[in-house]
Order: sequence, then structure tokens, then C-alpha cells
Amino acid sequence: MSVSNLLENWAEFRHTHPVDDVPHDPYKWAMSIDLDACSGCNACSIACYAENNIPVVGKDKFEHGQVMHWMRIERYWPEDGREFPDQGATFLPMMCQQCEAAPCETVCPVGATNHTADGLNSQIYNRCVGSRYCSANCPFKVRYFNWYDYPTTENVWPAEMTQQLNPDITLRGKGVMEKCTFCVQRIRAGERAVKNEGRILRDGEVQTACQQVCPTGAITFGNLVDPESKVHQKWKAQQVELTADEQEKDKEEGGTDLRGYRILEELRPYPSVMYMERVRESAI
Amino acid sequence: MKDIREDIAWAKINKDVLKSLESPRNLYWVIVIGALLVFSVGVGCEIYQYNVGMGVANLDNPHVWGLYIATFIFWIGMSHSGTLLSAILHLMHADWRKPIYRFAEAMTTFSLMTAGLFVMVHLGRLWQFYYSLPYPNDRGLWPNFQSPLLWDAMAIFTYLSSSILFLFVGMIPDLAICRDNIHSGWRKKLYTVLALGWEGTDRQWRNFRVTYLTIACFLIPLAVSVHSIVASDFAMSQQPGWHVTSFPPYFVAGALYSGCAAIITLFIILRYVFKFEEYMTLPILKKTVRLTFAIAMVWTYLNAVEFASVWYSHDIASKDVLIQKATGPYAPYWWGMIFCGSVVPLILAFKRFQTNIPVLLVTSLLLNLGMWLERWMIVAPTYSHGYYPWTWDHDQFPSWVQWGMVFGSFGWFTLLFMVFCKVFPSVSMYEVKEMVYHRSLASKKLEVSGSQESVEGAH
Amino acid sequence: MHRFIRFSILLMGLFAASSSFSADVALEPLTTADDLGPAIEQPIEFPHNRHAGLRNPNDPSNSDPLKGGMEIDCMYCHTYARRGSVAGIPPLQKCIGCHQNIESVRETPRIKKLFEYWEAKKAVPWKKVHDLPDFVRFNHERHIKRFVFQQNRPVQEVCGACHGDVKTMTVARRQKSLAMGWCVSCHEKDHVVSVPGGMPVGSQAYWYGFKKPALNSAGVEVAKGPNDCSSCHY
Amino acid sequence: MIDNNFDRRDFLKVLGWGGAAVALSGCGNTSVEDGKETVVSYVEAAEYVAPGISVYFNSTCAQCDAGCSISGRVREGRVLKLEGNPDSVINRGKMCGLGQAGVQHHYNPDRVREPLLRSGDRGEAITWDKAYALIAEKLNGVSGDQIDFLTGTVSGHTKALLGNYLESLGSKNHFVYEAVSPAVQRAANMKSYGMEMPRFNINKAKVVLSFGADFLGAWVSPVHFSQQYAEFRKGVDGQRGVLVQVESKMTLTGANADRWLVVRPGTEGILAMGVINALGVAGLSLSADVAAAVKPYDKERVSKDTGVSTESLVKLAALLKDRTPSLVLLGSAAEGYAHGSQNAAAINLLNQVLGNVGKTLEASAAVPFPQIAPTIGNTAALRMVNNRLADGQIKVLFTYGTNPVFTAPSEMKFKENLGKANFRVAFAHYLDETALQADLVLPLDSALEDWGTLVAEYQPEGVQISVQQPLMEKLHPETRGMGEILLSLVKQRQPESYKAFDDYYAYLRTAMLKNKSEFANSAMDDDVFWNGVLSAGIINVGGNLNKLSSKLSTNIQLPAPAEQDAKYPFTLIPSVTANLRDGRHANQPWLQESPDPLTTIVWDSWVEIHPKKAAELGIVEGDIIAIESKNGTINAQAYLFPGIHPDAVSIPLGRGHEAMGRYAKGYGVNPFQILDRVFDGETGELAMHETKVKLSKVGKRVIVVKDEGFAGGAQHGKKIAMTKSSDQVDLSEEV
Repeated sequence: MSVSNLLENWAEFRHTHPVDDVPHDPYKWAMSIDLDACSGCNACSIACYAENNIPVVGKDKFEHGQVMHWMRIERYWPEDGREFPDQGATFLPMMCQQCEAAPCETVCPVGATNHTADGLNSQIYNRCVGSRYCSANCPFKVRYFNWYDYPTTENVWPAEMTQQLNPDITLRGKGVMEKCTFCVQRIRAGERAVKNEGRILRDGEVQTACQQVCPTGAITFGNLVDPESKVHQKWKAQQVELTADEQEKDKEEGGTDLRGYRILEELRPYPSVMYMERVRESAI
Repeated sequence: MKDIREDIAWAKINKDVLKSLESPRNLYWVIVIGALLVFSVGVGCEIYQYNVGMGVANLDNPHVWGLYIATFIFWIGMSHSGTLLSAILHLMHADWRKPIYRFAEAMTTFSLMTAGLFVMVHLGRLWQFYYSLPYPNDRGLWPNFQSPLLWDAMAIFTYLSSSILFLFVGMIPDLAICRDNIHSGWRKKLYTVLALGWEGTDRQWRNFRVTYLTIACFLIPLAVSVHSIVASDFAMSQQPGWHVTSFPPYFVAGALYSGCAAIITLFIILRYVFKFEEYMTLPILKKTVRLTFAIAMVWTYLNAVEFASVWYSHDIASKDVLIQKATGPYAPYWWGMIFCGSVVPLILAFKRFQTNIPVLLVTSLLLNLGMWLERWMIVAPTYSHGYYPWTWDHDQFPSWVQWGMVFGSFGWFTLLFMVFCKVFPSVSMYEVKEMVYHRSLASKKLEVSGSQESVEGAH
Repeated sequence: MHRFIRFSILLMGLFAASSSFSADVALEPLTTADDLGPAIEQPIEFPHNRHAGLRNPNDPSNSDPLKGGMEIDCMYCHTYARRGSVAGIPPLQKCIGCHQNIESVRETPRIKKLFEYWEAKKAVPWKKVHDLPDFVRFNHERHIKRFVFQQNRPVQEVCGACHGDVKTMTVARRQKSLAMGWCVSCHEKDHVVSVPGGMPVGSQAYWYGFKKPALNSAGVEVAKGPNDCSSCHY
Repeated sequence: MIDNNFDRRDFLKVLGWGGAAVALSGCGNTSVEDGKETVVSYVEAAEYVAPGISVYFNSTCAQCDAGCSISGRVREGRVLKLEGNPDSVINRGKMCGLGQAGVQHHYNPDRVREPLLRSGDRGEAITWDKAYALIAEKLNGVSGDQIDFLTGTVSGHTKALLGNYLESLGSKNHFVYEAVSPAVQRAANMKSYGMEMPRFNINKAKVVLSFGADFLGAWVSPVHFSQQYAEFRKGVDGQRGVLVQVESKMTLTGANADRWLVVRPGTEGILAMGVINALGVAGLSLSADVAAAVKPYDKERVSKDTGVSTESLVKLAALLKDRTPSLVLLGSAAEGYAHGSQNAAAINLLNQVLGNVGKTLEASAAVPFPQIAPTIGNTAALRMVNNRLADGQIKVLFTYGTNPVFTAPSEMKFKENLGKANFRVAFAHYLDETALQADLVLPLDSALEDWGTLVAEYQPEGVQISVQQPLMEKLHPETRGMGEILLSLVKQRQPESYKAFDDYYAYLRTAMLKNKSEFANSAMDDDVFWNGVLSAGIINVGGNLNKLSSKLSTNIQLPAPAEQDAKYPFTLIPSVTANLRDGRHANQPWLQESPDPLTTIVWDSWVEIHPKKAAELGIVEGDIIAIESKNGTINAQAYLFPGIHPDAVSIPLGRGHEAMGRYAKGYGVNPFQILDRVFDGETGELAMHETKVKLSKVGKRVIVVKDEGFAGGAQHGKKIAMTKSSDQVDLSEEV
């Protein structure tokens, strides 16, 4: 990439979210998570460990806040001051929201995290210098830094356990940032496979590890620009727009009976993950 | 009281200043060895951190920046002293700056060099830092020009090279004096080379003045921009407590503030160590102190502006962070910053203390402590208490590795400074001569006009 | 004074001009030059030239091993290349499959060694010649499908684009730089989408987003390779 | 000649796997390298084995007994990840966290690698021949009734072979012990429905009232129930299902309930009776004897006894009456008392009164081959073996799939009694607490290396026989499959009848082929059939559909809630977590680091105390608390947990190992140790919730290692995890 190339294509390189002249085509990966279905069982999180070579840091490092779980399950209690949480807890799977206008992308000094044309917020490990500015600017704090060289740390991957490592993913050494990738290795493999067949991916052909394992099917993943995809239909039914910082439906007086929302969308990162509110029975 | 005696002989100025380059006193060696030891603590910590990983600094997710960045801003701030004294006051024709600007400029250069180290040690993959430099490479990649961190790197690099240039250019006539007064050894060779054949001709002086003025003009916007850019590392982010419009002027004021405080400290130390009482006189100190007080009040005002704008805005998250700073686990440090930064300088308002050396030494150290705390209080609490409550983390405390490197940086700075003082004249001889000359002219004028007055009165 | 200001402005302009010029032009030769890798010692000195080299037109029976090759298709042995990300080394059984019927070379030292491995049921510890860094995900299948099948180009030309002229080598040796800029220089080129006789492409998306296929000046549909970092790094 | 005809068993025997140095360098190798690494190459390779291409093989998850069928991702001859097999009716392609950690069971660095013979305090590696000879020698002259097998739940052909071995020894002493097992419920179900484990159709119910059944976490077949739960939430006839959970300590299921009702420990039965009473009041017609039986349980009394408000009780009854069908479930929280059977009977009665039997409760199919049907464990078995050991009736004891030294309450003195047996053989994957006491430890293949079949107790549709097959070559050459060992042992006794079988694989294949007609068309070619079975990983047979009887029993004796013990004022609830269960997988690091869903604590045990009670006692989070029962004291960090009855404290089971390797040893405490020795009156099961404890501060405080941050579970006004009331949503418009 030369300077003239940079200048000529400046507008293209700097597109961080789809605009009218360059829409997402043919892919925009997005997710929908139904909190009413999520039971908080943590299977997705463990699937993520298994798929993405996430190190188990151990008790001491966990205590220091250096855990690496790309997907964490948050547990919220109702805040109405009752003696017992008699409507249970709310579980929320939180991982990189693959924001369309991601705060992390603009600040990285070396461009190690940037937006792909298929709507992912990619993290290029080998480009990362470890300034951690991306994490500093992430409103969701879903980026995890390799504070130690986990591959060589004792008891993280003893010799036998190295055989479990997924060879499709780079093993991250010390000093690089990492985060949920929407299982980009599966997306790329899928894209390659269908290119050979001369078509684009159909809904369900690529599953993320968390989606695949979720016993209650709370996680839906797919191509948002494909009208056939479940995720497209869900977003549409919930009237959630990718590039809105306040949803049209939320402007109605008294709210709506739709459950879809995105977290911290008022900050305008345009997250690619839509959550659907938990429901609690009113008759009891 | 006069800020310099107008009857100092020029030869004496040369002699006094050149003496400071010669045979170091024991005290000098004590300081150098002490500085080396302190620096080696920092080096040891860095070696450990480099080998084991950033985790030993006890940083965590989301607490990804710590004392390194806070101290980095601190040192960048310190660097503004030299620019202020040499460039700004030079343009304003405040000639009392003349005996002290040289070391202030040296301070600029060295604190920038120290600050640069912190950018380095804070990188997770130090060995790959060159990825952030824009140079044509085999990968065909450029750094991300949108990132304030990249602007930062460029601004600091530019500022560092300009201030070295400024320091050097301003020193040329003095280097020639050194060259002419020292007759053998490596010093002779060094000064001969660095003096660039200075002979003191009119033409040389004329060109010298213009060059110096040009660089000074160039440096002032640079100094302002450097700290504005450092401020934009924070202000351009989206985080509560960082995303503040008034950060650039706030940072610049803070920088000038800590720079002035550091000048007072070094003024006192140099005056004592090198016996520069005749040049670094109390009236000059007094002026510096008054300047410091003024800047302290500006800083306090900007602080109040920031708090007020957060308080009266509807930015709940920022307000939360502010409340956390004042009441949470960081409260002692935050109130410490308010005390050191806004209350302690009130001492400087009293005439009695404006020339009281022990009080000023303690005060200036406290001011700098306050400014250092300020930087830490900008960086850390936002991490502890960001947008996302689940990740709030209030018990992160820097480990000894971080403290060690902060400590070590003072050793590094002192070391550089001490070496500088022995190699280069830390008081500008030609400008002091100028000052003495101007003062003698002025007093003659005064005598003449005074006598006329009395003559008139006699009439 | 004005002289100095003018002079410094002139200097700055010169600096800006020269640096942007150098940044602009320096790249091409930097990345496309051949870059010969070190010679590698393999457990068996495999003669690629004998297997893949061109036939000697003067020797139709192909009896003289020093004079000509057998023009075996690269993918006859490196059969995984069209199926997966790695081209792979054929299983020993494939070598034996042919060589047990070629009596003429049965007693040569290399083939004897080969049979020793086979009898011990031990895989030959071939060394990697083209070993990309661990964070690079190169996919052979896509490149083979794109250029051999869809563009109908000769196999040796397509493989040779990255592996060099292997048919002239004994033990393979890296000839191309394989550095990132070198890869990118090819991905930035316009490649013809399809040719008559090539595999039809269907409604396939050649692009990821911005770089859609376009008609070039000759009216032929061309497309560039993917240019996202995360196409190869994840 | 080249043999291209690959035997199915050899598919993994690919030599020269070059991944030994599995790219641990990560980002280290930053430039192109030449000639440093070796290529993955094979001597012979089947068509489907290609470098860089993953192959999926179906097998069965052995992490618990639910029988989920899995699909293992295999590449370059090593298994990388376990995924669900979509064809399995039990898990339909889904998995739980525990199941996925199966790879860490397989690759665990602390596995036993060769047979170990006790020599003083150490284990000495011996050969298998020597081990078998030793067993033969030790069994010589010992009469059959002095030889006992203590195992965990067994099923499939392992069980059949084990039965044959016992028979050859002349022993009938096969005791099946599971420390965490719904055994009381089975007995109660048998009485009420004529079946131990009927089918629960959560997805067909409009209201699920669960008395402590953690069906989303650790109860019976959680992955299957989670899927049912998802359907249930989406709605039956457009009406979203309502979950009401009754328990004293919130489980994962309780945390997902629309209404979580906290009850005084042990009063679940009273509440069930109270609900029946309230249903009667609300107008549901009750038969005379039921009405009579529930008469004393008017809402005021029930409210007073259980702590549930009368208002909630009335609302609950109204909901149950309005929305049918409903389903009442019964879990360990209700079973774990001396009157557990009575609680269970009352809860089953509620189900019957609501008319759920036959609608949401259906008969399950019986396994057509009783010799491979699961033998389900309980705690009564432990009690019997312990008594036999104490009385010196056991000369040779074999243990398999269970860790009684860890899970038996210390008051039973199981460890001491174990010493009274002459010869103890442990079949073990790891040196766990029980294996450490053994004289001979026989190392087992991991579940991913072994052949076998598994039949789950809970069968959602017909009967699924899950086939277990190796996903890769043995990691350690000197381990053996359980079936393999049993075959060798039984060959010692009856060489003639088993000489046809070279190995367990041959036995398994023959045994399956023998019943080919049951599974498929009997005319099918043997190889075709067998390969089909292996590729599917499961066999579905219709099974004999039983009929569910519904026998109303109103003879329920519920004791009044126990008065608070002045000395030991708290009830200890040993909680079963989804990931760690009874602790047999505590050495799998993913499970240790996976935060407990409710407290988010990792790598350690904790004691849950209600914040109100904690404030009374001056306890804050992280205080080390001594929890003292009559039988001992354990120290654990305090965690203030709103989802627990103030008179109860809870400690999770599964941690506190003193053995089992680097990831388990020394993390947390083991509440099994301090359990009181109280048994259910009818079934003799250990009443796990009957332990009374007192708390005292030790005077130390630690930082609780957990994922939850300073803000706890609060959102501070940010819209993060949102909730809507069901009358505000319209689920019918959703996709």
C-alpha cells in the first residue's frame, strides 16, 4: 500500500460502518441473544475456551483480574431492594459486540484491530504491539490482554493438553490483545467452501462455537444482510436497526412490546449483537 | 533588590561557569551514583517485566494502563518548563530568564527522553514497537493515522528533536567560549566540533539571533500541541472522565505548572551544588515563584471548570467517576492532588516565602507530587469505574514493578541531567553577560536620570 | 529574518515532497524480487526435476534420469492441495505404490532408503521448505480452484507463482520471498474472473465488500484478491 | 502388498503425526522459516484422513450418565473438540460445559499411565500380566460373597460383562453408588406412577412448579431439559411457560424462575400439601381422601411453616388451576431430608391432583435388553458396603467410577473401614482419594479412547443406546479400557466361553450383531450394519412402552418444621453445581475456571449466607468462616448471597480434593466430610440436607476470586440486562 493508494482509497479504508454507497455485501455477521432463553449455564463460555485456545489462567491470575474468558456470563440481581431475589437472576452473555463504529478500531496506533468488509471487528494478533488503547476505549470491556506468555506458563497447557489446541487459530503469546472473533476461523472456512461452489453462505452453514453448543438455543448467529437468515428476521421483527443510536420504536410513548435492544447503543458504537429482554411472568 | 549584579566582570562569568564543568565535587559523585542505583532499579524491573509479561505490573482487564502512562504524562508535562522559559519568555523579552533557561531547556530534553521510555515500557510487545512508526516496509502497511497514540508518538518525536535543536543552537556561543578556554582533552575536540566554527562575528550573531528566534517561534505551538495531543489520548476516547473537551488546555496548564515547580526545585539544587548564587539570584527565583503561583491558579480554575462541567452535564457515567474519585478507594490520592495542586501553592502568595529556600524546596516538591497524582487520577479511576458496571474493579493497585520503574525514571533523569551539567555550561554565559550589560546600561540610565531629577530638584 | 523563514519553509516542503515520493515508489521492487531461501537437507534427496521436469524430447523412452523428467502433475503427489489448506506430503504408501513396480531404480540408494522407511512403517521426516509464520493462514485449495480450475492455467505455472520453478530443482528450495507485501502485491492485481474452458463460477462472490469484480479496459471481468487482514490472520 | 483395506479401528493409527510441537510459539515465529519444522506425513492414510482437514466421529459423552451423543472433531489424529451429535434425541447437537470438558479428561496430565501396585506409601509400576496374575492370586480361595464391586452407575456392555465376571466369581455383591442421585424420587415415583423415571415434558407444560429440581443445571438430563425449557419459554399454544421454583437455596433453575419461592428447609412437602389445599379452595375438585389429607394444611399454617406468604400461595394455586397442563418436579432439595420420601410423596400427589400424569408426565420406554439397561446408583449402596467392610465381610473390593473416600461423610469412617479389606483394586483414570487407598490401581482408557455402550436412565424418546468409540489413538500405551480389563478378568475364570473374543471390540461387535434384528433389518450385511452404527454413534430402539399408573397415596406423614437447634442453628445445604457435581471432574481446568453461574466464584469453595443474616453475625464477603457440624469443621470464605433462606447456609460440592492432581488438589473444601449421618426413613438414602451447622469467624479475610466486579449484580441505571413483564410483551410476533 503506497501513499498514493492510501490517498486514493482513503474513503474506502475509513468506512467503519455501512453507508448508502457501500452497503455490506454479501455478508454482515451479526448475532441475536435471547435473554429469556439464556439459563446462564456457561456452556457457551466453555465452548469458547475449547474452540479458541483460550488459556486457563489459574486462581492467582484470576484474582488479579487477568482472566481471558472471551465470553463471560454476567449475573444481575433485581435492584428493587427485596429481601430475596424472587424473580431470579438475569444472565447476560457478554462478548465482543463487533461494533460497526467500534471505539477500539480508531484508536489502535498500528491498525491491528480494524473492520472487515463482512462486518467483523477483526483482531490481528501479529500486528498488535500491545498498547492496550483498544481495551481502554472499549465501553464493554470485552478485550482481553495476554498479560503473561500463557503458552509457556506452567500448567496452562501441559504437554498433553497442547494436543487439544485448535490448529486453525493462532496461539497468542504475551503482549497481544485478543477478544471474541465471532469464530472467524469458522466463517473463513465456510466462505472458502462455498466460494468453490460458486455461491454465498446460507443461513446456518456457519455456526459460532457458543451458538452451536447453547442448550437452550438462546444465541442466533448469521448474515444480517441475507433476508433468509434467522438473525435478519429477528432484528427486523424486533425493529432494531444496525446503524441507529436510538431505535425508532423506543421513541414511542410508553415503550413497545418488542424485546430487542442493544447495550450502550447511545454511545453510538452500533453493536452487531442484539439482545432480547428477559421476560418475567406478571401473573405470579 | 536586583536580580543580578551589574558589576560582575565578564571574565568572572566565564570563570564561574566553566568551573562548574571541572573537577566534580564529592557531592556530585554521590548524586551520580545515587541516580545510577535508582535507575538500575527501574532497569531491573523492566527486564523482569519484559521477560515475564506485563502481568507483573499488576495491570489487569479492564485496568490496562497504570502508572506508566500517568508518569509518562507527568514527564511530558515537566518538559514544558524549558520551552516556557526559553521560548515564551524569550519572545516576551523577559530577560530575567537568562541565567536559568539553559538548565530548563536541558530539563525539557531529558524529561522528554524519560517520557519516551514510559511509552516503550508500557507496550506489551516492546520488541515490535516499530510497527507504530510510519516507514515504507515489506508488509506494505502503515500505522493507523487516526489513532491519537500515533499523533502522540509523532508529536513527542518532533518536540524532542526540536527541543534538542533549540538547546543546541542556544548553546553555540557558549560552546565557543568553552572551546576557547579549554585547551586539551576530549572536551576540546567536542566543543570544537559543536561550536560549529563560531567566531562571534556580527554576521554570525545576526544569523544566530534569527535562527534562535525562528526555532523559538516554532517550538511554542509545538509545546502547546504536544500536550494537547497527549490530552487527546484521553479526550478523543469515549470513556467517562476522559472524554472532556477542556482536557487540552487543562493538560497544557498542568504541564506548565509542573514544569515551573520542577524549575524551582532544580534552581535551588543547582544553585547550591554548583555555587551559582551570583547568577541564580533570589529575585529571579521570586519571579519564577510568582509565575508558578499564577499558573497554579489557572490550573485550579481549569480543574474547577472540569468538575463543574461534569457535574452539571447529564453525563451520568462521568459524574459517577468524579464521585468515585472523591469518595472511592482513590479518594486519598485525589484529595492529595487537590491539596498539593491547589492549596499548597497558596504559600507562594506570601512574599515572605517567595525567597525562602527551604520552604520553596518543599513546596515545589509537593506541587510536583500533586501534579503526578493528577495524572494518575486521570488515568486510573476511569478504568475502575467505566461504562460497564460488571467490570468495575476497585482493588487494582500498581505492583512494585510499576513503582520501581517510576522510581527508576527519576534516576535516569537525574543521571542525564548530571552528565549534562558537567559537559555543557548549565548557565548561559553569553546571555548572562548580555543581561549584566543591559542592567549596567539601565542603572547608568537610572543614575543619569536620577541625577537629573536631583539637579532639577535642586533648582 | 525573512530569508530564514523562507529557507525553512523551503526545507520543510522539500522534506515533505521527498518523503512522500519515497514512500510512494519504494515498494514494488521491495516485495516482488526473488529471494532464494537456504538449501535444506532432507532425509531423502528427492529429485523433483526427475518427477515433474519436462520430458527430454530426444529420449522418448525416458530412460536416462539425468536428461529429462516425467512431467508428473504436482497434484498427483501433493494431492491435498486441491482439498484443503495444506498441500501436504503424500503418504509413504503412494511413493511405494509406484516404486515397487519400477525395478530399474529399485536398488539405487535413495529408493533403498525409501523402502527402509516403508518396512519400518515409519513416516519420512520431511522438512518444511515453505514454512509460513504460525499466524498466517494460507489456503492452497482456494488458490488452486481459482487459478487452475477457473482460469484454466497450467498447474506448474500456478504452483510456481509461489513455489518457484520446482521442476528444475532436486530438493525443493524456497525461491519467492513469501513476505506479506509479496502476497499482497498479487492480491492487489486484477485477475481475470473466468476464461472459456475454465470451471464456471456461478453467482460466486469474488469480493469481500469493497472490491467487487469490475470490467477492465479490455472489457474483461476482473477481480482482486481479498484484502482484509483477517482473511489470512486470525 | 499395499493394504488399502483399512480396518475401522485403525483409522487413527497414523504415524508421524507432526504436531508434537503444536505451534506453541504463537506469535513468536514472525518470519518465514525454512527447514525448521517437520511436515505432517503419513505412512498410509485413508482417503478421509488429510492433513488440515477435520473429521468428525460420533461417540458418547461419559462425563455424566445422561448419555449425550457427541461428535468429536479429529484432526491429524488427535481430538480437538467435542460437539453435540444432532441426531441424538437426548441432546440434539447440544452440549453442556461439563461435557465439553471431556477433552480435558482425556488429555489430563495427571492420568494414571500404568498399573500401580502398592508398595508402602508409593505405587510401583507393574505390567498388566503381573496385575492380572495378582488379581487371580488374590481371588484364589476367596468365596464369592467376600468379593464386592463398588461402582458408579453402569450400563451397556460394560455392565453385561461386569455381570458375567461377578457371576464367574460367584459374587452377587455389586453395589452401585452415586453420591448425588435422585434415589428417593425414584422410589416415590415407583409408588406413585409405577415407574422410577417417567418422561417429563417440560415443553408441554404451561406452568412448571419445581421443588428444588435443578433441571437446567445438574438434575437427571440437563441438556435435554434445557432444550425443553427453551420450547417451554417460547410458549405452548402461544402462551409463555411459567416456571415457579420452590427451594431454600437458589439453584441455576431457581435463578431462571419467574417466581422463586424460598421455603424453610425441609418444608417442601408441607408447601405441596398447602398448594393442594389452596387448589381445593380455589375450586379444583379434590377426591375425598385427598381433601381429607390436605385439610390440616390451610394457607395460614402452611405460610407459617414454610415462610411462603399466603398471597403467593393463593396466586400459585390460581395459576396452576388456570393454566393446564402443568408439571410438578421434584429435586434433591426436597429429597434430602429424613422425611424426604414423604416430601416426595406429597409433591407427586400434587402432580396427580393437577391431572398431569399422562399429559406432561409420560411413561418412558423400558430398555429391551435388561442386561445393558443402566443400574442406577444411590447412597444406600455405600452404606451397605461400608457396613460390610466394617464387619470384615469383604476380602476383595473392586472400585470403579466412584470415589467413596471423597464423597462419604467422615462419620461413616469409610476410609478406615476400607483398610479392613484384604485387597483393594481400583479401576481409575486418576489417583483420586479412593485409588490412593487401593492396593492395585488399574489405569483406564479415557472415554475418548475406549469402546463401549451407554444407556441413559432418562430416555426422552424410545431408547437410545449410545455407542462409545475411540476418537484417537491411546495417549498412554499402558492404559486399558474397562471392557477390555473385564474381558481379560472373565477370561481368567472362564477361558473357554470367551476365547472367541480377541478383545473387547470383538466382544462388543459380536454382541451388537447378535441383536441386529432388534436394531435394524436382520437381512442387513453385518459390516454395513456395524459401520452404520459406528458412524451414527447411536442406535434408537423403540423400547417397550410402559404404561404409567397413577396411584393416589394420601398416607403422607410430614413432620412439623424442625425447631432451630440452639447449638447448630443453620441447615447446611450442600449444593450440586452443574459443572462439578460430585467432584469427579474437579481436575478439569475449564470447569475450575468457569465461574459458578450464581456467585461467579472460581477455583474455590465458598459458603453462601443471606446478607441479612450475615449482617447480624457481622460477616462480610471474604471472611473465612468455620462451618462446624457434629462431625467436623471446614473453613470456607463467606459469600453473601440473597438467594438463600436466612436459616440455611450452602457450600458447593465437588471441590476440596486431597488428591487427583494439580488442578483439583488443594482447591476449596469438601462439605461431604461434615455431613451428619441421617438417612431417609423409607429408602435409607443419605439425607444430604439434614446437617445442622454453626458458623464462626476465623478472623481471616480473603479476596473472593470471582468474575463479578465491585458493582456486584447491579447495573447502576445502565440498560444492560433488561427485563420485561410478560404482560408487556407480545411473543407471537417474534421470529
